[in-house]
Amino acid sequence: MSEQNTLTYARVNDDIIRMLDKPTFKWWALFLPTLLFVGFGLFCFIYQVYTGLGVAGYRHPVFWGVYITDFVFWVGIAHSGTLISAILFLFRANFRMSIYRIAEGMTVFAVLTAGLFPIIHLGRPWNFYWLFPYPNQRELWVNFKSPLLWDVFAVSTYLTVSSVFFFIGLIPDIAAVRDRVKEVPRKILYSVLSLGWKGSNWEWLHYTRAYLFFAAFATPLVLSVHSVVSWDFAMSNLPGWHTTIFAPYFVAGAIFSGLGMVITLTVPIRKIFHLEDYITLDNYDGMAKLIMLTSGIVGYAYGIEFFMAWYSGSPAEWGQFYYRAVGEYALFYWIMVVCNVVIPLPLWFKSVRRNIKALFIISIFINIGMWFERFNIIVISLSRGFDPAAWGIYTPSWVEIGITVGSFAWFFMFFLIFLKTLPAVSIAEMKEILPVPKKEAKTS
Amino acid sequence: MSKDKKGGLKRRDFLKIIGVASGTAAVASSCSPPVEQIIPYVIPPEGIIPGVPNYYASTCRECPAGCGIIVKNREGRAIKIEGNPESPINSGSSCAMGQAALQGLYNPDRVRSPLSNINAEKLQPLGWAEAEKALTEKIEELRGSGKTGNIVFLSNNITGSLGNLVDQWMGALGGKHIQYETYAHEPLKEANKISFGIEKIPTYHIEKTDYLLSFGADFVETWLSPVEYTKQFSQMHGVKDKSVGRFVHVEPRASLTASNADEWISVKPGTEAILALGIANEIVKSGNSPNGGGGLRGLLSQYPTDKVSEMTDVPQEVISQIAKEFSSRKPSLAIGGGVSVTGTNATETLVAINILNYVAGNIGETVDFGDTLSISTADSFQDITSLVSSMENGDIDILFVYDVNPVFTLPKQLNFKEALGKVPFVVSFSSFMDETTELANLILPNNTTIESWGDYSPRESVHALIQPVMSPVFNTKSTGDVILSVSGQVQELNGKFTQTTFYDYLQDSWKQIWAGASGAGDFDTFWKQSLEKGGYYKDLPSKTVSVSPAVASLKFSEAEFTGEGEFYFIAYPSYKYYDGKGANKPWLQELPEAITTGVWSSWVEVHPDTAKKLGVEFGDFLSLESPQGVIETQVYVYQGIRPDTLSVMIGQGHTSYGRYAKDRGVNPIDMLPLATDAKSGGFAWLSTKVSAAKINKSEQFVQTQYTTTQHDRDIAQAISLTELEKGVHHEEHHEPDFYPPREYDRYRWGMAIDLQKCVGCGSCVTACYAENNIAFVGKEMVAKRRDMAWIRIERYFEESNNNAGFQTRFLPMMCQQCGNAPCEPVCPVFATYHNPEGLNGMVYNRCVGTRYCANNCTYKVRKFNWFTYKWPEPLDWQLNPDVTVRSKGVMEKCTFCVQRINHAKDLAKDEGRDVSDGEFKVACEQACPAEAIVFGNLEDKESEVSKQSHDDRGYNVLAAINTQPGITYLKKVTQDKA
Amino acid sequence: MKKGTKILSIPLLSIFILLGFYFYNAESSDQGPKQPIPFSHKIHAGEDQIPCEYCHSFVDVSPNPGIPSVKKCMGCHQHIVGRDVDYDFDGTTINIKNEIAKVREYWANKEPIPWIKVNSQPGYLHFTHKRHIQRGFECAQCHGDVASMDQVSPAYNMNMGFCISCHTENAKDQEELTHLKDCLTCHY
Amino acid sequence: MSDKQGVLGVFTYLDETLNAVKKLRDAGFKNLRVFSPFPNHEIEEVMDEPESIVRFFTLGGAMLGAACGVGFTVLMSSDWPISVSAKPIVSLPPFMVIIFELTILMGALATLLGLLINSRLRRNVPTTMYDTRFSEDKFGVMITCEKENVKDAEEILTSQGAEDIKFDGV
Repeated sequence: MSEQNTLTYARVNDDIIRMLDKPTFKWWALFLPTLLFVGFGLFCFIYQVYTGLGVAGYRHPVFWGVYITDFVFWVGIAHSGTLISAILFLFRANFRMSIYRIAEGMTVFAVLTAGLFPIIHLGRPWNFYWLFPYPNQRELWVNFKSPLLWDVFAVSTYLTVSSVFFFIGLIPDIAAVRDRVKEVPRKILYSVLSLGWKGSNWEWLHYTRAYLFFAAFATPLVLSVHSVVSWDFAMSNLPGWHTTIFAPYFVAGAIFSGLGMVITLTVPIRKIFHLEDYITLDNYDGMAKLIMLTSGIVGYAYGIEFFMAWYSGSPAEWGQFYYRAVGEYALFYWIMVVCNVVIPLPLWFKSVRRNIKALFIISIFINIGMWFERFNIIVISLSRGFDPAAWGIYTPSWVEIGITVGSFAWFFMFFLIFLKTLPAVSIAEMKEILPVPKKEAKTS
Repeated sequence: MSKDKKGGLKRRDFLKIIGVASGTAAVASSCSPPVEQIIPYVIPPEGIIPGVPNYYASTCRECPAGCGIIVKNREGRAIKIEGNPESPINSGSSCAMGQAALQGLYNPDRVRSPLSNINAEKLQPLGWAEAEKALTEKIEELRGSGKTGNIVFLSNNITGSLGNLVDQWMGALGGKHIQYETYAHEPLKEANKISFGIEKIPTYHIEKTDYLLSFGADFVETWLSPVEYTKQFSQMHGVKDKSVGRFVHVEPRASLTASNADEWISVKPGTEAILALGIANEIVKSGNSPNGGGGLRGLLSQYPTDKVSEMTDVPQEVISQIAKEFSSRKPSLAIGGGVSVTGTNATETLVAINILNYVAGNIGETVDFGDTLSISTADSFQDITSLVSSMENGDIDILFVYDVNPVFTLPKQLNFKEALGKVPFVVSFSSFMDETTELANLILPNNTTIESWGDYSPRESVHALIQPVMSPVFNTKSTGDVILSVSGQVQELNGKFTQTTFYDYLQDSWKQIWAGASGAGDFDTFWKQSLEKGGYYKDLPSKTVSVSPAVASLKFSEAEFTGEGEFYFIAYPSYKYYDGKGANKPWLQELPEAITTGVWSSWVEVHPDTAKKLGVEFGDFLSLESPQGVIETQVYVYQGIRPDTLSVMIGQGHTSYGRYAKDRGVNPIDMLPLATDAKSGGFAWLSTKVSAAKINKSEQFVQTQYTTTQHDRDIAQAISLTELEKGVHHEEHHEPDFYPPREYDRYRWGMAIDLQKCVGCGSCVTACYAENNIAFVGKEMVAKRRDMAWIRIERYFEESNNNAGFQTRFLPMMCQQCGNAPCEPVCPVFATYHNPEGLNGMVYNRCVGTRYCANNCTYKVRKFNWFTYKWPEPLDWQLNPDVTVRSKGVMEKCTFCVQRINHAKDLAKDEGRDVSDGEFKVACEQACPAEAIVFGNLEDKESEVSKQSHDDRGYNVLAAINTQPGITYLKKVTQDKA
Repeated sequence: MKKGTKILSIPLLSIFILLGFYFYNAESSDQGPKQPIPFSHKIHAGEDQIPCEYCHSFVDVSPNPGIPSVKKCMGCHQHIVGRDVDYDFDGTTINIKNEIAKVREYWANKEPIPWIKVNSQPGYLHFTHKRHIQRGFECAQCHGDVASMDQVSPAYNMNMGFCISCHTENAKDQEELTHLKDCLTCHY
Repeated sequence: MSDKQGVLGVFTYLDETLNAVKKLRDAGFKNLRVFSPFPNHEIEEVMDEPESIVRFFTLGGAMLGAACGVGFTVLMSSDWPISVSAKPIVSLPPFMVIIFELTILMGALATLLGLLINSRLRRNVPTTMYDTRFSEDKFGVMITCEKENVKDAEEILTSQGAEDIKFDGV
């Protein structure tokens, strides 16, 4: 940890709180476009609600398309955040310290984005609240047997828990900011948010406990949520959806894509805010290793799907996977394979793992690849069901693309705001991994 | 008169008659309802109870067959047409065209009032009084000038009272009444005259036959009386104690009828006669003829099998096999005279077929000259040609056009259009702005069949009544009334007609029928009975006929073809549009054509080899050129057509005739030369050769099924006859189940569909559209596979070892009402669920549109409302008030006509009993001409449906998924030689 | 304070929901639409004691009760011209004679009277009066005491809860209950 | 509380802080409070406070959540039994998911509650007995004692190298 030796407690505060200084031109240049695209996405949605879902590219028999793809994609992104903050916390993996705050922020905003899509894709979105079990004059409840309802519970739980977790982690740092800032409005804001944190041994005592429990909860939660999402498909009887490996396959995929996104986000931040001393090459090395692992799992899943289809002896199953590889959508399929399995291969070399540029590029490809993975699973399976008379091809419409772009803008909008309002690296936890100041150490 | 914003309909007037006008148009959306008015009757009509349907028997006039229909009326609106079980012709069934007659009635492009251009450039609306006055003046003026002979009344084949009235009227005016039928079947008449001395078209008894040999007679589509003969065919071809009749179809292309044959023999166009004689010869040679060939041995001996074989491209063994079967499987029957194969030698062909029947001893057995078709009385094509020439010479001063569209249906070469221009005064009675009516000077729109009194006698034994089921939608008037009131105004004609309304005239003419009817009681009871039964039906003794010796000396030739092109050109009549009449009805446009599943357009059928040769693919455009004209249309590559033949469907290519028909597809009639059948003088439809060239244009071929094979999914299953005879055990499917099977107490609604009977005609599809308010979405939407049909007829071409090398299978696929439905558990809001009577309920107003149910539907039969689809007024008057009209964002699917189930249960409850078997029929079942669909209660072990679902041939589609469907399919029986 | 709201919010929320639940089933406060002719059910059904079925004559044979034809109105009002007195019709003063004159006017012009629907159900609901009347329910059970209303107004807002609660109470046995709570009984 | 007073010593070095605490305790001072910019085990050991009771909140919340899960699914399903694809009205396998999610949700929320209550995070602005440097790089020891003992406390703190000492109530 050669670089960190130069770090002192004071400097940690300085560096990290400096990130919250007045937004620069660069920041605005990034922020305003996001607003623009969010606006466009909103317009598309309103247009769709007004005219009818037909403005999307949907057609018999492909009733789900880009929207659900986006949903799964964003939920996936969310996962690595919790993974890094919770699971790695339980494993006491120190390389998480510097990046977990960013990752958690990413989680919260990704879930926030994902949560929109189930509503956007509804035929009658104005009735979305019927999916919640609320007492109503019809004396009618919801169908707890439906995977979609599991989704409602899983995603809303995930959103709540991850944002609380995010907030808890922030309290001491907000206090630190509070003690720094002078201008009144911000002072008040941070005072309120810090809940009067003083860092007394009492507070730390309960705080550490609570944090541990949160981590302990978040861990099974993160696994369950993406399993549930995968069951949206696995619970059906559609060839290409109806498989038992979906849960682990999706979870691995989620972590894979999430880590990809973390790298995509942290690399520029690290550069812009000069956090080289905080987000170190070791951190990246650790993440890269995880990517190697998950990429391997995903690759294995791709392979085994074909084997199972062939081994099942069902013409529908085999027909489906044969079609994936050579049918109208073959291009998308192979994009997916290349991005998710082939391109990450260089990570087996340490030099690549520690090469920021390479990592950045690979991470971008991973994001693309994982989006297409979801697209392929959803669209290709649907376009070739059991009954050949009902086969059909789906192509997204401009509305769907508009809303998808809007969702990315929506995500980055929140993320940029986060960078300027909350400490993006955990101050307290950075200090934990610095050597404790002792008089003896000094004198002797 | 308060005018309605939309369409300028006198809504108020209408409501005055129809009374309570709420309901229908409400949609499954959660918005607050607008202020609704309830308009009471001023004077309540007899026997109409708002909310309770009334049924009126009437007669369908969409084609000359004249099927009996029952029209369902709610609050004064006709909302559904069904076959009349009393009618001896269709005995309860109906075809797609018949179902769609309602969209003629409510067609938004109907002529809404009389029009004339007498004192204006363009056609201007005017009142009836004016219009009739205008006509009267013209007539008087003409009579003044003494040129009385120059009036012609050109109509379709209108038998019965109106026909008589017109005859009388023309007689009084010294004019002529010419009855023009697009498909007049002159050769049939002529051939029978030659062979038996009877110039009539007999009725056939296909149901009695065990072996049917058809030379291009497309009886499933348009031939003579499709519904009747389809029904007979399904009886003959259906499974009766482990045996089935055999059907062999001879035609250059595999039409829908041919697709239902056990053998399709692809014959060289125009050589059917030779083939028939060859077969006859073979029979006589092998001594299988009961009458030993009579005096025809000599004639037949000129047609040795080898020679015939090479003339007709039909292998020798096939000929001898057919001969063997035809003579051994008694009773057998050979029929012919399909429009698409009517060549210059059509009469000879049909004589040859008669000979074949005679040689096999079928005359009198399965052909009945006792009861002959009245289409026999239609005038021949020669009369039309002579009419046209006299029009051109300016010998016609007034031409009345009634219910025919000669500008569209006559070949261009005849120049009818130009000739029409030479007629100073053209009066059209058409209710639609078709190509002919456009050119009329005075349009006196007639009521549609559903709005007017009348009668029609399609054959000697049937006098069918037409009664008004509702008051006219628009300001139209029945032609009979117009004639009578005009006659009243013309001086000379005063007192000619005692009656002032056509209704009186009708009754008077029925008094004669009543007189003829023995023991019918007094006239009023007779009249009432006839109205209830839809007409008066009598049995006629069958007549025995003998072949005239003249036949022996007849010369038989091959058909002649004009044009240098290398391809025979077949223009075949369509079971959707008939002669183009149906093209303005969205239901028919959106009904997928059985073979291609194409909609809303036309195409040319091309053999794969030919396509390769021409360098075109599915969806490319071909330019077909004959000496008479050029058409450019889309290619459908089809193995069911000879490589040297191209074929295009008749009915599209309108240049007028309303928004749904206009500028859609091409009209192959424009390609045809003015050739006639030598002997009968009838128009020869198959008489030209065309050249084809690829043009640089390609589009998506808009169809509803993009696959041709089953991809080993075993959806439309078949069983070989030998297996069937051996007797297979019906495998009751039992997958291991996690949960105990479901119990039902009183009802478990189910259905059985016999694939051996289903002919793929699609009348169930249209019936379903009509009953369930299913939206038609137009070509652009269908191109995106967004058609809303609840039933689709799946069409699969199967490898086969028959002569054709392939076999076509049809399978009507609708919601299977699964006992273990995949769609149900995935719905988060219980919008779809399993009801205690085994129905898979779909609650529109609960649906939020997650569409998971559709994704998880094994059979992909759920349709989603991508938009709120609209019915242009007054098409929406047809909507069934008992069925919710769906709005955007809602899933929908086949409900087993739950509204009918509930209605039946309601009636049963009034009488404190259970619903009994066959008490009611669901829409598709009711319509099916082949009686392939049976619906009923599976809990009732005696019901027809439970019997059939335990049939040896019974199976569930995709049973391995264990959805436990409520629909059992009965396997098709293949008779391929082993 | 933060924590305070947190803790408070839960009971508050549930109270709101329950209130909403309550108000949903509460009786309708709708005044009823203004009709082309101020027809008083109070006079006809109340004072004159004309039974509902006399005018709404299809109620026991059809899903729709039926609205009396103008002819039916004239059946009585041929003879009953109406007293020339003012009448307080839900606050607005009307002259009975004049109002009845309007009816005769409609009859004279052979025009139907465009009444405004008071109780209307959405099109996706297929309610049948027939069944309910035959089962022996009083009109008042759903329509309230019409005989005491001048201008008829919906007595209850007839939402699904209204139907279901009644169905649940009145089901004879389990089988009927399942039938009465089966969606397809009313929604198709 | 006028007779009580608070004394706050600010330290740079952890070991000095801890020694100060030990000394103070030996000198008989009760209720001491230590401030630090980050959680630290040595502090915990020295202070040796009783085990945090947040865990009971967590447990309770989780159990309540599970109960709610079972309650919701079972009661709501049987309130209006609607049969889907031949599955029993109450079929636990699918309900497990709901139960699980609710367990997590309520458990987590209860934990949050537990934290807020126990660590007394009430006031939005800390008292005077706080030094902003605590959130940065300084440690602090706070003693609340009788007025007369303030002197001793101050002595011990300085002796242990407190670089700054604050009093409240003066």
